[in-house]
Amino acid sequence: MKFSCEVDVRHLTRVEGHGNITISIKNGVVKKAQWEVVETPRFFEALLVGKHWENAPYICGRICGICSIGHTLASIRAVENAFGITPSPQTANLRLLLKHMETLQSHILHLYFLAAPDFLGVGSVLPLAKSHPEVVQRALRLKLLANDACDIIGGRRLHPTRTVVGGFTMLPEKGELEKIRQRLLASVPDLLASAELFKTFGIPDFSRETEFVSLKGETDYPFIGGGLVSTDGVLKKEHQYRGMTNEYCAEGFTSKLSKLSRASFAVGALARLNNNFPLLHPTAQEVSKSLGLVPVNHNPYMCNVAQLVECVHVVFDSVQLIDTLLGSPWQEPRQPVQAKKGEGVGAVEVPRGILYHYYKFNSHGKVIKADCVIPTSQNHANILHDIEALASQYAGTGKQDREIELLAEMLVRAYDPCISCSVH
Amino acid sequence: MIFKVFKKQELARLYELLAVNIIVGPVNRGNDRNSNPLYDFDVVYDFDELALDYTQTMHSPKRFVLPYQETLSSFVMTHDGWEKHVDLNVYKPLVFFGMHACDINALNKLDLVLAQSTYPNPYYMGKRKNLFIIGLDCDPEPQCFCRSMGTDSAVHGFDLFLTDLGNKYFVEILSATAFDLLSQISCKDPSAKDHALYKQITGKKSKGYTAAVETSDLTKILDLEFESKAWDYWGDKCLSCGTCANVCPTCYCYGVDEHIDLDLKHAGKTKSLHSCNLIDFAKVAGGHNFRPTSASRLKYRYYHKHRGFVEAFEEPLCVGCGRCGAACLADITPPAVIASVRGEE
Amino acid sequence: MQNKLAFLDILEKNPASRRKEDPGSFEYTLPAEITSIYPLTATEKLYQIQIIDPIQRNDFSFRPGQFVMLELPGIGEAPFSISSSPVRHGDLELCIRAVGNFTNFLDRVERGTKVGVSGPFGTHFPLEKMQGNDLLLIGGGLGIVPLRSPLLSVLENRSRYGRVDIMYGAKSPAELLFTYQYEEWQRFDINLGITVDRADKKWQGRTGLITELLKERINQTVSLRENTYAIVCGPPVMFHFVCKMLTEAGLPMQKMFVSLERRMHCGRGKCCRCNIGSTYTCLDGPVFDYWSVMNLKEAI
Amino acid sequence: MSGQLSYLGIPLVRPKVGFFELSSCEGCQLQLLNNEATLLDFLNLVEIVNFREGMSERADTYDIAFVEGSVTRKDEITRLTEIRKHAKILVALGSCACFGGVNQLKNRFRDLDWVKKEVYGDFPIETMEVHPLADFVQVDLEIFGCPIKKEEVERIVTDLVVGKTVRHPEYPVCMECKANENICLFELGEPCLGPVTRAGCDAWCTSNRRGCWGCRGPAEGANLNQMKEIMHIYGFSNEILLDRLECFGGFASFADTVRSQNKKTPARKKKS
Repeated sequence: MKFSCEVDVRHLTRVEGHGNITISIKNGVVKKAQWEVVETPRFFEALLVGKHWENAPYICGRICGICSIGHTLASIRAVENAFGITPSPQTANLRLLLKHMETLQSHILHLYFLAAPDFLGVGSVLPLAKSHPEVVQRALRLKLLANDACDIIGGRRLHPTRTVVGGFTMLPEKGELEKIRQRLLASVPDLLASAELFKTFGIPDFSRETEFVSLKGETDYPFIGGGLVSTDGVLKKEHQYRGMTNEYCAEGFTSKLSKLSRASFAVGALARLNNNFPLLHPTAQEVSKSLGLVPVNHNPYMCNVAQLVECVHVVFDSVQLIDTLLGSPWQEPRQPVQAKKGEGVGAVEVPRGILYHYYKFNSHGKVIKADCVIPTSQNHANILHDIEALASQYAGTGKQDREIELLAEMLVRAYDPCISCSVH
Repeated sequence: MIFKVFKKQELARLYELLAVNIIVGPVNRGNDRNSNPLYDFDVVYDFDELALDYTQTMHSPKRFVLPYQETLSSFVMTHDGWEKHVDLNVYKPLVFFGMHACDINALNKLDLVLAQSTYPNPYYMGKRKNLFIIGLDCDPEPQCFCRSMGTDSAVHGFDLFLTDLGNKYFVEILSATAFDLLSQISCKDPSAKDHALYKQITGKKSKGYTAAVETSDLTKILDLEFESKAWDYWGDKCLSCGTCANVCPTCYCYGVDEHIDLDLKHAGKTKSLHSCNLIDFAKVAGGHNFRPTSASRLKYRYYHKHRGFVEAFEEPLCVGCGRCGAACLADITPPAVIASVRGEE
Repeated sequence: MQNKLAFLDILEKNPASRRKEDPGSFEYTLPAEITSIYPLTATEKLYQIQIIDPIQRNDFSFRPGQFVMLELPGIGEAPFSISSSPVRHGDLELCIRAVGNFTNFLDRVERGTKVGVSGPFGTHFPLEKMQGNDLLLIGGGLGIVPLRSPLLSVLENRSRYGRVDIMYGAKSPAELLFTYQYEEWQRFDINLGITVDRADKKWQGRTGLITELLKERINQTVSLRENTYAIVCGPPVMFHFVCKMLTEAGLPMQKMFVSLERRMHCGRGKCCRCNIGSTYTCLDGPVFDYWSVMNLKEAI
Repeated sequence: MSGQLSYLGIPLVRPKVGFFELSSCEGCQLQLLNNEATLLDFLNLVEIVNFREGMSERADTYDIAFVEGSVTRKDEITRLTEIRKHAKILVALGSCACFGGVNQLKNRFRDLDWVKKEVYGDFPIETMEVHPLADFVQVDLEIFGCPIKKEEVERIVTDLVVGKTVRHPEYPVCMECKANENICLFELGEPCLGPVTRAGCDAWCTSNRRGCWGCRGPAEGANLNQMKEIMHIYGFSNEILLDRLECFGGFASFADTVRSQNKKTPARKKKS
């Protein structure tokens, strides 16, 4: 039996950004189990200071290359809340649709390109193109649909061009929306096939009791704005986000960390699902149950499954949103913006969890203080504690270094961390 | 020439008769920052979409005969070489509903060089020959200097030309197809009163111009003033952005780009309309640039349009629509440039 | 449906009927093959390009001074002066320097590569008019390339011309083109003067500017006014000086011919890249008499 | 993946390609995965040997290194120098790598300590003034844009593989914007850097009615003085102009000039 283990992963692959995993087990005792974030900070919160309000969404969208739509929408919401602007129903629906398509795109990217290679025993999606062409084609099909939809609604799949404070610079062609609707309906078999694929994957058996934080849905599964909730029973308003995140700095992390009722908490697809399961589309609920995911689930690896369930949900919800949008004539795309002194928070559920942007403006509409709390930074402490627990669970089980390394890597990947985003 | 008149409401019927074809016409594109309406040409699907009382469109109608980008040919690699495929990209006739005289004359000018010269351009000719043009009279706008260019009325290059006489249209008919078409709507020969009204309206139009270009001896003056400081003045302003050429109804110069597909099995050749104001327009393969300064390029533009083309075809390559000046963010307008080169300021 | 407009297919798509005025000639290229590649210097190669179809090859006729467009799919299309004799028809020789995108790629291809040829395009040197006269063929650098076709044509009909002088200058001996043919040319009673700007160790010929060669030639004659024609090819700065000197020596401007270089895209007077005022280098040139060049702003 | 590549009879080497990122959002790399329709052809054309965001395998030599992001910390200089050593061709991928990108906005503050304190309080954190790659290593090719345009990357990679000269448009965005028959944003009352920004994006933003912010840097011979004049004529303040000019770093030196004329905002620290 093997009772010692050394795992040292520098710049973990198939994640966004730079992070290291270190595990050291000596004679069955965990000496060290670490998750480090070494990403270079870019200081977005400082960059904005002194800038005119219209810069905020434009610059802050560039915090992240994967969830740039989410950042842009959170930023816009923060500005609109500060100025007392309520988006029109048309704008709200289009934004949610755009958000859904980002969720779909990001989840599919994560599930197939970043996570699936582990379950299929390969290093990347490249060999899968040859060994499992139908799987890769399916992934590309779903991703293309989501990306095309983002182009049509937001102007661009990455760093969207049409999304502005007050609404949109331009509206999509109705015919194009209709085409997206048809493609969404046609994608359901692909999603169900994805579910079948994931049933064949051996999700590691690991569990650690965790506090899950997300937006709280009232009538709909929540994505943009609303109340904040935790599985430990904490309830707060959107503007009280600081009380929900309690950011602090720590050694080994260029990202900030968060905590709430316990030493750490988790955000993301699993957290959203754990908190809002009944609000999922019925088909999504069925898929979830069929994959063994019912709330409250404390296995972080199940985040992958939660993402898949959300894909099903957003596809069905998007069809409904398009029906609503097509059901009435286009209104003005954009409402006038009057800058004023004040502060505002925008909370948006991006693929990796709840994202907050906060700005304070002077009377000229210039940023005097900015704060962005990124889901991955909220997850970092939880990832760290999960790795510690994982190391303890497997210390002395005789597993090879490589097996433990893979389990640790898969654990981090399950959170789909967006590290450069978390450092920003 | 055959003239007719018909009541205004007949125009919608004329439209319906032609609606089996693709119809292009002026449409409203919203308002500018001063709440003035903006117009452009586009494919229309309903008579009510047509904005026939349009003021000048932002872009010229040339893209329907001379697209900004056009695939000239494609290539397929074979086991022993390659094959070339040429598609002229012309499949269907197009009805142009409501073209002003300047734009009709612009097509006539393009014909001179693209259709009636050595090596006619078949991509252009195919589209041009398959146009059915209904012209429409207009009122002079502040930027219009078509009268100076002799293009304020169109004498050929259309099928029908409509002049608004208030409650009816006065129609010039130039083609048998147009004549046949008019026989299907309620149409009359013009009365003496109609003639008088027509003359009164066209006469009034000719007095409405505020912009003008003095063209007498212009070819010689441009030669004499080749080293004029005026070119440097305008060159300093010029953004070398190509906007003037892109909105111009008569600019036709282009560049060619070749691309190879990612599979290395296919390739293609695309033509894009360019502008002689672009910085690398006169750069040759070795890197030498024959016109490195914006002033030299701007000057060349005026040379080509108002001297070179006149020498070759006895008319300028300009219809005085004024779009270039209206679109130029640096406010460079032909009347101002030519006046300053002539030393009239 | 009677109002559906008839589609007018104005185009004859039959490539066999290819004539100058045939619209189909636009974008139509003759399939050809590179049959040999012969390196001349470090940067120039002589390409033998043969139109594949024998009938098309034989039908291909050009006049010295004209150019063809070569096409390689996905790489581009570029104009090249024909360097071979017109009697060889569509079995062309092109001397090409690897200097831009197209020529750099051409530099890498092997014998047997298929290319597209279109043309011939442009104006030519009026050799018929020159018959019975003395000729000055003056070339600087790559200027020898457009000069070679008229030269070969003159050699083939040597008896029809009077005294023939070739003056050719290059930067260095290593850059001299067609060195293997100088002896052959001289056999035809030709005065061949070659000069380089900078000699190397082996060089035994002249050094100095081509204008010095020309000065000597001019000094041998009382006047060039009566029975002399000149063809001058080379960089603009060179033919500017040469033509000035010739003018001063009495040679009328309309008896001097130059070949101009401009960026050509279409070769058919449509893209405007080579346009100078009203003049298209590809249609009205590349061969101009010096009088026309004098009247072109920015030509030199 | 498949056999030997060739084009027109010329055998071609399938280049070993590595993707690397310094300080950035990693969006430009993601754009490559966003090539759903052509991804498989792309993967056939090159051999990806290093792509941390997408694969676990790594190799140490590569023909082409695509480097995204700007240099904002000392260890990145070391990494970049190392990448340069192993790469035949080093490509600066995106505006951060070419000009510093949005990251370089922090250079406009005189005080780096203030910047650190604003975000991290008293927690010690390392950072430095933001630089584009070319400040430290030789950059063979720049691919502009925030984000890059995937079609452009595909074209450039194909050209590199085939051995064609890679050319960027020298003219400004206006050219492509007009060719899309857009309404000029100035007409609609929106500021736009289209007249001076290098084209090649096919007027990506302006076709979506979003004014250009100059992410691709200046066009060749851009007439910046006239740009300033235009902004004033259309009633936009120097600050609005400056917001755009300084956003991605491509116009840094002109932004300096405007800033020095516009005393309200903090002046950029002079480069030593």
